[in-house]
Formats: sequence, C-alpha cells, structure tokens
Amino acid sequence: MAVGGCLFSRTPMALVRELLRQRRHGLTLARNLTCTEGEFLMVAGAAARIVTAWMSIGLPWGVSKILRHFVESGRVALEEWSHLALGLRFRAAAMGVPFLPTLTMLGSDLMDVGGMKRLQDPYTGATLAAVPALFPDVALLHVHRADVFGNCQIDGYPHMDADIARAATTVLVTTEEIVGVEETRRRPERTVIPGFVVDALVLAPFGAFPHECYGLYEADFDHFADYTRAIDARGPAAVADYLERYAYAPPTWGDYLDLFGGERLALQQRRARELTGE
Amino acid sequence: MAVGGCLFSRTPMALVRELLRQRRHGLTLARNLTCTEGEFLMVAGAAARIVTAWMSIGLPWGVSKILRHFVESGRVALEEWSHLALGLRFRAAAMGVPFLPTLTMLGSDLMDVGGMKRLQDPYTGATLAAVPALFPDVALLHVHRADVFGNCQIDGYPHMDADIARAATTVLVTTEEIVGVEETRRRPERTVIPGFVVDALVLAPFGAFPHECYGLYEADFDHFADYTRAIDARGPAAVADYLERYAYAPPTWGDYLDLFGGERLALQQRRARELTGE
Amino acid sequence: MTDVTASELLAVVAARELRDDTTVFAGVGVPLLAAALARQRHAPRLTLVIEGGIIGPEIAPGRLPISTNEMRAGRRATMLPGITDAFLLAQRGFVDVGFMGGAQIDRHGNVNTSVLGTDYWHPKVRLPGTGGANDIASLCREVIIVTPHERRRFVERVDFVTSPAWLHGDGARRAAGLLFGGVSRVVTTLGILGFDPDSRRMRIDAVHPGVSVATIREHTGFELLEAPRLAVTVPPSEDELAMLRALDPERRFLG
Amino acid sequence: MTDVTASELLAVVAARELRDDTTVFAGVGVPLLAAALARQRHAPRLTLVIEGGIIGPEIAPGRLPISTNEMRAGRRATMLPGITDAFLLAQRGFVDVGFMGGAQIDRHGNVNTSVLGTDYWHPKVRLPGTGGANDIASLCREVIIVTPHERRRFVERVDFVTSPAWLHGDGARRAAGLLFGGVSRVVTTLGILGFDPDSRRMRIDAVHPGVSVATIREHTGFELLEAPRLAVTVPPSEDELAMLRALDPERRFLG
Repeated sequence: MAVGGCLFSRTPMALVRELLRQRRHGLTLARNLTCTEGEFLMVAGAAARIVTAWMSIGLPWGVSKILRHFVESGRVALEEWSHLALGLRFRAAAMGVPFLPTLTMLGSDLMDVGGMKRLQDPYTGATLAAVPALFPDVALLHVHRADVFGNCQIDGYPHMDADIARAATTVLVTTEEIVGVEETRRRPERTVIPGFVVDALVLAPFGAFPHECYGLYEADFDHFADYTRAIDARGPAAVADYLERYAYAPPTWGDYLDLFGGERLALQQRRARELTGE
Repeated sequence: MAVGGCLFSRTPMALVRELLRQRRHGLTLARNLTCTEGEFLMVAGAAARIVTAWMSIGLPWGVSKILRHFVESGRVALEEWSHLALGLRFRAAAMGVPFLPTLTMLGSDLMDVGGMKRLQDPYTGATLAAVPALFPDVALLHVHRADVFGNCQIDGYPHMDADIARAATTVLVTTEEIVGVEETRRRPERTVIPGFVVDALVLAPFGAFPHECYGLYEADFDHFADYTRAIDARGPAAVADYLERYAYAPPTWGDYLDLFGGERLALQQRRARELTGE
Repeated sequence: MTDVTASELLAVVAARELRDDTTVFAGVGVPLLAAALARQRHAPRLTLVIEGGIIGPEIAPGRLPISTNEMRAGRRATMLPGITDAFLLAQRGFVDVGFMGGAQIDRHGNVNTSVLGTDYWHPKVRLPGTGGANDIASLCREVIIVTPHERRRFVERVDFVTSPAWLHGDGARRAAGLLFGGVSRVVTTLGILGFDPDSRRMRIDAVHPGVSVATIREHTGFELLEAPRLAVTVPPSEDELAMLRALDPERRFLG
Repeated sequence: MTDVTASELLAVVAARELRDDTTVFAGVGVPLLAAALARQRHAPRLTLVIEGGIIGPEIAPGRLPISTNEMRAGRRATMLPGITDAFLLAQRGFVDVGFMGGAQIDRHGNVNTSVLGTDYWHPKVRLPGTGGANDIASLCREVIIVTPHERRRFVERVDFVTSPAWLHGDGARRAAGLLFGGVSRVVTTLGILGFDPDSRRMRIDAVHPGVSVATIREHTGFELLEAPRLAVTVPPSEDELAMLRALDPERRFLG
C-alpha cells in the first residue's frame, strides 16, 4: 500500500482513517517521508513493514519515539531506501519497466537493506544501481480537485502522486473539490493523474487535516505539539487513546473535523493563504 | 544538435535561421518529428545526419521529396528511432544515466538501425531494450515566456523540451516574451526549464513562425502549401530559393517576419485564440 | 451503399470496432476521424490519446488535425502530459487500443513505414518513418490497423519491420520481449481481417457488402486464411454517414 | 564574540562557504538558515533546491520551514518539479553544493542517520533515516556538512553508511560508481574540517576564534590530520548576526 503526499503534506488522512477503522493488519506501507500516519498504523497493528526514506514528524520533535519502540523491538520492519531511490521505484512501475538505473545509493550500506542489485551499462560497462519497480496493490491519494471522470489536479508541489497513481494496481483518491470536466479542460496542463488510472474517487474537504494541503490549509503544528507531548508522557498508549478519539469514535469525516473545530480550520486556511498568496 | 518543439509546433525557427545564416555544415540534427527545418538543413548542406522518428511536413503533403532526394542518394543519413525511444534517449540524458530500459522497438528492425542493445532485468531476467542516452552538444528551444534568470514556461503541450534542455551541454532559448521573475514566482508550476540549465536567452516574438506556438499563433498551412508546390515543380532548387529569400536576405528577424506581413501574422493569432480559447 | 465512398466505408466500419469506456491511441487521418465518430455515436466515454502528448481532446467538426502536435489535436484536452509520458502510459498498460494506418503490411500484421528496398541506408524509397507507430504497435493492449486494401500494401513479407505485430508468428512477439498486445484486426476498404490464433497468419473475418472473398484475395499479395465463420459487414447507416461527413466537411481525409 | 551562541557561529560560518551564482541543495534546519543568510548577504543569485521538489524559493524571515515539504519551504518558488525530478537534476550534475547536517560522521566524511548498533534490523537506536541525505551526498558536485562538534558524533567508523562521502578513502567513491562529488568540508561549532586530497582523511582546516586545535581533537572520536596552513575563522560581524537573528527571531533553529 502506497500513501501519497509527503510527510505532513497532502497525506490522504481520511483514507488512512478509514483503513484504521476497518482494523486492517499485516500491511506494508510505502511512503517516502513517513509522519503521524505511520505511527497510527504501527500502534494500531495495521503495518507490519514500512518502506520509507525517513520517519519522524519533523525536525523540532526529534526522533519518533513510536518508531524507536516498534522498530528496535523488531515488531515492525523498517525497510529504508533513499528518497530518490524510492521515488524511482514508483517511477519505474509508473513507466511499466521492472527497474531503472541510477547512481544514488551506490557505495552506501543502504544498498543491502532492500536488496538493490547493481548492473553494468551495456554501452560503457559503467556500474549502476538498478532500482526495482514497486507496484503497490493499492494507492491512497489526496488531491485538490478532480472531475467525475477521475482526472485529478494538484496545486503547488506535486510530490510523487503522479508516479504512485500509475504504479499502483488500485487507486483510491479523495479530493477537496469535485469539478465539472469543463474545469479540467480549461486548465489541462494542471491535470497530473488521468481519469483512466483512478479506480475510486471520494469528496473529502480537509481530507488531509491536520496535515497540510498546499494553498488551502497549513499543517496544524500546535496539534502535533500536543500529540508528541502526550507520547513523551505515556508512549504508545497515548497514540492508542488518540486513535480512539480521532479514528474510531467519530462516525463520519465531518464529525472528525468537528473535533478540531471550525475556528481552527479557518485559522489554518488563513495561514495557507498568507503563505501562498501574492 | 537537438531542436525542440515537435514537427511544426514550437520549432525554434529564429535559431534555425541563424544557424543557416552562419553556413554551418556537417551537423547531426536530432528531432523526433522533423518538418521543414530538416529540409532547410539538408538543402543548405548543414545536416549530414538526421536522428528522428519521422520526417515530412504533414499527412496532406505526403512523403517529403527533399527527404527522398537526400536520403535515397545517400547524401544524408537518416537514423530512425521510434518516437518513444528517441524521447527516452533525451530523458536518459536528462536524468544523468547512460541508458533507460524500455519495451518499445523490441522485435522490430528499428533495433539494428541505431545499434540499440538488449539487456536482462537483473531481478527477473526479462529481456528489455536499453535506450542509450543522447547528450546533444547544443539544444535550440523556443518557449512562451522566460525571466531574466532563464526560467522558462511553456503553455499547452510541452513536447520534449524539458528533457532536451537537461540533456544538452549548451542550451540556447528564444522566447515570445521576457517577464520579471515575479511573474515566474506567481505561477511556478508552469516553469518547465530552470534557469540554471539555460546558457543563452533571446527575445524573439513569433520565433517559431511559420510553425505554430500554442495559444499564440497557428501554423501557416497556406505557406506550407506554396512551399511544397514549389518543390513539386522544381525540387531542391525551390528550397534553395526559399532559403535565399527567407533565411539569407532579411538582415533581422523583424525583416523576416515582414515577408509574411502583419495581416498574415494577425490572422494566425486569431486562429490560435479560436482553437484554444474558452 | 452506392453513394458511399471507400474512405467513408472504411471510417464507419473502423469506428464500430471501438468500444465505450476505453482508452484509444489514435493516429491522425482516418483512424482519428473514425475515433471521433465513435465518440460521437456510441462511445462518449472513449478517451483519446494522441502522440503529441495529448489526452482526452474533443476533435471539432471541420477542424480535424493534420498532425499529432497542433492545436486542433489538443482542443479541449483534459491533460497534456507531453509526448514521452503519453507513450509511457501505454507502456504501463493503460491504453486499450492502438488505432493506426500502415503503408506496407505483411501476413503477420507487421507494418513498414520506413523504407522500400532491402538496404536501410540506401533505400529504393525512403518513407517518412515510424513516428509513434512502432510504440503504439509495441505497447498498446491491442492494435487495430485501418488501411485501404491495395495489393501493393499487402505483401508476403515487409521490406522492414517498423511496427511489430506477430513478427514471424506463434510466440515470436512474446519471445522478443513484448509483454502484451499485437494486431487483432485490420480494417480495410474491402473487409475486416483477423489472425488465426495459432499461426497468427492473417485471415478474412468479414467482407464488406458486395465484396467477395475472391476480390479480397485479388487485392492481397499473399495467401489469406479464412475465419471459420465469415461475416458480412452491415452497411453504413444514414446516421453514421451524416455524422462522419459533418466531421470532415472539407473532405480532407474522406477524399 | 561573547554574545554569539554556538549555533549562531555555526550558521554564519556555514553561510560564508556558499558562493553566488550557484545551485545549492539545502536541508532544513541550520543548513537552510545559513543558505538563506548567504542569499541575503552575499549570494543573491544563489538558487535553492529543496528536496520537497522545490526550486528557487525565498525563505521568509520568521517563517523558516520545519520540513522540506511545506508551504514555508515552497514560498515564492520559481519552479515546482516534484521530488524525484528535483533529485534527478542533481544526478545530471546541475547542483553545485549539497548542504546538509549529520548525526554521526566518520573520518572519511561518511554520515549515518539510520541506525546505531551493528544489526540494521535490530538496532540499538533507530534514527529517522536518510531522507534525501544519501541522494544529496551521492549526486551533488560537492557536499558541505554543517554540524555541532561533539565527540559522540565524530566517530572512527560509522555504524552504518547512510550517506557516502569518501567511503574508506582513496578512490573508493569512484570505484563504487559515483561519478563526481564527495564531502569537501565539514563546518562545525569549533572549526572547519577538510580532507587530505590523497588519503581522504579528515583534517583541521580552520579553527574558530578562541578555539585551539587541542579542543577540537578533544571533541573528536578519531585522529584528525592538520592542513598545511591552519586558518583562523574571522568572527561573525554585527551585520551577519543581525541578518541571521532577523531570519529566526523565534530561535527555532538558533536554539
């Protein structure tokens, strides 16, 4: 299972929440920079393996205590690839080829972690790393707008969602807004995922909250601070309580958002506009 | 030497004209779909080899008589790759790797023309074609707008210019418009070539004419018809006369455009607006 | 049928081969015209992919593009990923049908649009080249070729395999490394040709109204097999013809 | 100098290492802060590349990003190519300087940000991981590391090579297949360290004002070489400090 966005940006939180509610377990999560959603999946017992380049909430909160707890005890396997290498694994799959050549990771101990092979350039004989394609069974993505045919547009930095969508067998997308196809045709250069790649589309305003969505709302850093303070005090049990409150208790996504409150959402919207406005 | 745009779209005609005026010879031209500019370079003796997927002006005008004249007589070598394979040759170079794996061209006689090698996927042993990177010495490109730092934006279909720019050692760009960097920052998602890739930038309105520039002016099909009629009557000599009139005689790009006349330019602008407007 | 030209018949019959809810990589000329007709008549959710790097355009009546890289081909597109990435969507398996013409075609469906003659570097006739035809033939889930039926086009063995179909038959395509695809049908001005599932040799699947098997054989430069049950094409309806003619009022591609 | 904190000194000295008209791949934290200072003070045409897939942003005073994937990092960018393509620009050789921190660093400049302990799958301490650090270290023309100088960070041999510098020295980097790059300098709170051009072992190039070679050795877990001519860092100017403090008024990264 691949999760779109990156770190606390455009994380498909409504879809992650649904996954938790369905009490899935034994999943492999592939995401380049893994944030709170990775901790949720660890604590809920949903993820048995995480394929990633980095995991923490962000620099100010240091090394994730949840990561340390689950990985050092061997309960969750953390398969580490470099940021680019993992990006190229998605891109190879998106291109429909079993591997892509790269220079990155050569010489490092990361080569052995995921079993990266080397090969020779058939023209010059130079040594290259061969990044194996990663074809996720399912991709979870969150986008700014999509039309009824599933054509998706993303504003700002696109992260790796376009490659992840092409790489995965089944693609589930939440969107901030559903628009008419006329709107897609008006700005075709903004479309990053063609409709024929998407399997299911769901309207979910604030679908990444408390993570950010470029131009629409900033990540809720105060919320992260409260969350990590609770972990500092009580460890994984704090995350279990958090999941009870935010994932399992609220029946709908609207109820979930109500826990944050309209004022908080509006504030984060204002901050986003300030940062991306003229 | 790689030429951006594709067929009669966004061809850097002002740069091609300058190349002709400098009486260059012995060049290799790499362009995916080659149009009138390829004929110019053949007749002027500038191109000794053309690396391409297709060469003609367009379906209604049939097989290029200039192509037949120069290639059948062995005076110009036409090295044919599939459209995707040549695109991947630029992309491999743009990515900084010596080759890219692909399925395309496998089994066809095109494999032998340019010396494509096969390789085995190191993970599954599957057979793939290895497209060799193409690093042009020079890229000639035409774009819609660029700022003084060389950041380039293209409207509509992007063709392969982004890859060609990264692939080439030296990148020369003409632009319809030079804008302030504030304009680039206002729409960063439209930037396809970062300034640090560009070596020289020149303002050249109608810089692709009589070829098209998306949204700004349509290709001048009547001009193509006159041009091919002359070739039908007089063969390569007609192209030599054409070059005299359009390439060598007019001292400046403005003088060149005057040969078409403001009315013709305005008409092609109107047609473009009709085709791409709301 | 008397007032139906060969090109009109070809375009109408070709259009019927396309199904709704599919993704179709269409070449300019009659294939694109036929795909536009299919979209209008029975396949409104058919997504066009055009090798100029254009997805989902709506071709306007009277404004048929003459190349894959121009504003008429990009009109009202839903996405503009660029040329390389459009083809890569096919390589990933997202394109159901490749829909293209062909200069010279052999009994295994392989197409030559490169050179006539046996020496590539010194050809008797230099043709325009593959363009995206090789890629479409290599990478789409299925390929349908649309072409006038002339004896000089249908040859035992093409001088040069520009676009691979079944190569020399049997498992040759898979053995070359192509994972899927292959030419399923050749729609011509005389009938519809398929391929024997074992030998992958071309066979007659259907004849157009008033055309005999003998006529098809006469216009073909190699021995054609016959399908177990031969069909006869339903003539173009008034409806189909009216829509088709409205798409190309200047008869740029209908001749 | 008495009122200059260690972080301030580190940021100011690091900023001086950057030249104008270069492209710099900067990690968040002190490296990005120092790059922002360089842009403001002496390198206005320095182009920042951020691993969130962001090119040419202008970091706003008081709005330093805490990650590479957020609006503060993307502010007023000139291009947003996405993560993979941003790194590929480095792989193609377009990025002059990689500018990054490091948890554990060895005498050949290799950095570990993955695991402490010898068994990767059962580590004593699991660190956050490479992120883009391996890619920056592998692909930039030159790498400058910015780090506090603590003995536990400067170890003889890292437990795990996350980001390769000179590996075990000599031609090891080239032999591994990396075409260019390598760590040129390590800027610390005590001095500036370089590498002996033959052995690629770390050496002291400069000491900060008031710091002795002995002090540096004391805070380093392996034997440091010394450059032929040892420099002494010019103290931060009022100008530099004022600009730096204005960039991080909440002292998120200046501590």
